[in-house]
Amino acid sequence: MSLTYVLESVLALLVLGAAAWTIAARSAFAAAVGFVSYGLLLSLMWVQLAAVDVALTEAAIGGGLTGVLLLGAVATLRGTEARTNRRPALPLRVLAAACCVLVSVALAVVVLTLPESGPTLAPQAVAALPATGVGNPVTGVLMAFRGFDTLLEKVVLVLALVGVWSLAPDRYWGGHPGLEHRLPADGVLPFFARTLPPLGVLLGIHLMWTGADNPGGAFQGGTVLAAMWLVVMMAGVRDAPAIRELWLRLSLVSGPVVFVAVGLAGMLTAGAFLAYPIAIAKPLILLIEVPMLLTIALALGLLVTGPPERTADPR
Amino acid sequence: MNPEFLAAVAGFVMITVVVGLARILWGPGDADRVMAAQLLGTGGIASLLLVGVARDLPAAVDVALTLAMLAAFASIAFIKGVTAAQDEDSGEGGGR
Amino acid sequence: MSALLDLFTTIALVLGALFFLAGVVGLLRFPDTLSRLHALTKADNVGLGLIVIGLLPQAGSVFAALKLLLVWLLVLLAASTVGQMMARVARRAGPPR
Amino acid sequence: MSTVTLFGLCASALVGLGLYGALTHPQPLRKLIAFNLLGSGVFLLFGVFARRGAWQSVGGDPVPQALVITGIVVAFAATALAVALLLRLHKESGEATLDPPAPAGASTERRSP
Repeated sequence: MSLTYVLESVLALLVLGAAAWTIAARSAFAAAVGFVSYGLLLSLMWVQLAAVDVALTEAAIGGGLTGVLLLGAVATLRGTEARTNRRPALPLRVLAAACCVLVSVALAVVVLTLPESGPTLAPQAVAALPATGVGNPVTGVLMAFRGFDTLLEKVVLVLALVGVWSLAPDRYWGGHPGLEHRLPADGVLPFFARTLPPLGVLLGIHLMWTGADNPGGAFQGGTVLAAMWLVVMMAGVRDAPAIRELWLRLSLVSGPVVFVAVGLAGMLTAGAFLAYPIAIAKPLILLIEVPMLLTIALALGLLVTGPPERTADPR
Repeated sequence: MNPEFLAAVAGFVMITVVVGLARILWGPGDADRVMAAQLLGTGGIASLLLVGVARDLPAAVDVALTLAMLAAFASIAFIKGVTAAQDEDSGEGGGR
Repeated sequence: MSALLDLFTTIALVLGALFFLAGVVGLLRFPDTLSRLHALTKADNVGLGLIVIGLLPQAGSVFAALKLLLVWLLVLLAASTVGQMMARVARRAGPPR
Repeated sequence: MSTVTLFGLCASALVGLGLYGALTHPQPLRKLIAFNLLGSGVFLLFGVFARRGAWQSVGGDPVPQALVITGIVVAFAATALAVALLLRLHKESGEATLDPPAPAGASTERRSP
């Protein structure tokens, strides 16, 4: 029993503790703080599972963006919290708890009965990797072997954003999302919002670029860029753009559009939709990843800011 | 460098910081809760760096950088949420 | 030389861990929000700082070492901003509790 | 018991916890948080299965890892849409739930101060 093992047991207990706190906390604010802590601990767990790509995604989205999204909602709904407290009757709760324990036990039995090493696609992925020109198998899966999933996932992001926008009252359609943040230009927060984003943009692009051979990729990079954009908006340094802006809409769809275009070109040059000619596979993957980074950053940022709440007319 | 020692320091920092999470439970103010969460963030970053060196995972530094970036971002959002609630309570509009 | 560097790492890491411990003790034991904030910043700035400095000799390359320093720099920047804003929140929330 | 099994058990417990919260919490926002917990438990199970597929220098099967990355992003998009719906409901009705308003004093639970 090594020290590392003790460390991992402690980590598992912490994750469970943070999750239990998130469920049991009395105030929604405390639950949201708990959820952010939980996301952070979970990303440590992903590092222990040797899935650093996932750890990056979880750190960026699980703790960061989801946390901020929830906090915004908690702040708005604060007034209704005390009124919305009718829990199901005790017998029903006991029944629900019993069912949940049953689900957990069933999953635990599955985990315990599985052999120590399972079937894997890792050899196939590694064997086929040289053809893609990238060195990180996860990026290879995302961008080449299962490129179709990634393409559809971009479409889901854009569709979710259209869904959020469609919740705007008619008079605000095409306007600026979210509330206006007005702050004195020389305060602490605007200073922070001018200092951090250059570093953050650097990190976002670094994550995208290094994703070809090391853990990282367009998702993780895009999320960091989205977070930096949100800092700038929250500090009132720049207002959120009106959603009717043409540049915004074009940039939003640029990721899926370039992906589909490359995919269609693959039908002519490599014989199948989303197939890349081997000689130029890596440049093609980069060509897709750059607009993808833009789409992810914009879509994630705008998903957090929410539907338009102000008209697009100049103030 | 002995990886066991690095892992031990990582574990120690993690456990200390988690004890500090009791402040999320106790409060009393929202500021105290945010502080505990921020401490957890810093402790998590520290142990991630340690584990990265101990297990020879250079990419762990990238995770730590991302965590640092996003933790800063989340703390700002926490505080904006708290100040908004304060403004509502005290009836002041806008401002910080 | 490498034994000397390892000794340096050991000392810095132990000191850093102690600062984390001190910060948490302060966070739990200090009577009001503002002094708790004071304790927290010690763990944030000095604790992480010592751990980063301790890990520098083990980083392997100059680039990796620079990234380690960047992590610290980021946390410093965030902690100082958040510390300011948190103190403001605590002050507006009323007299020290 | 190996690390992988330990994390697998942790993931199973997370699924149960999240499910319980999603079933019993009265506030939709809290249900949403609980649902996210449930989802991350499922993702973690994927990670555990991926880790079992470690091969030579590759720390785990890359296919489930890539699926989880896609899953996390999609889960975020769904959460954002749900939060937007909830906030719109609040704007329209002033309430954060579809339940009929509680009759005075009917609540069995202690109200938060």
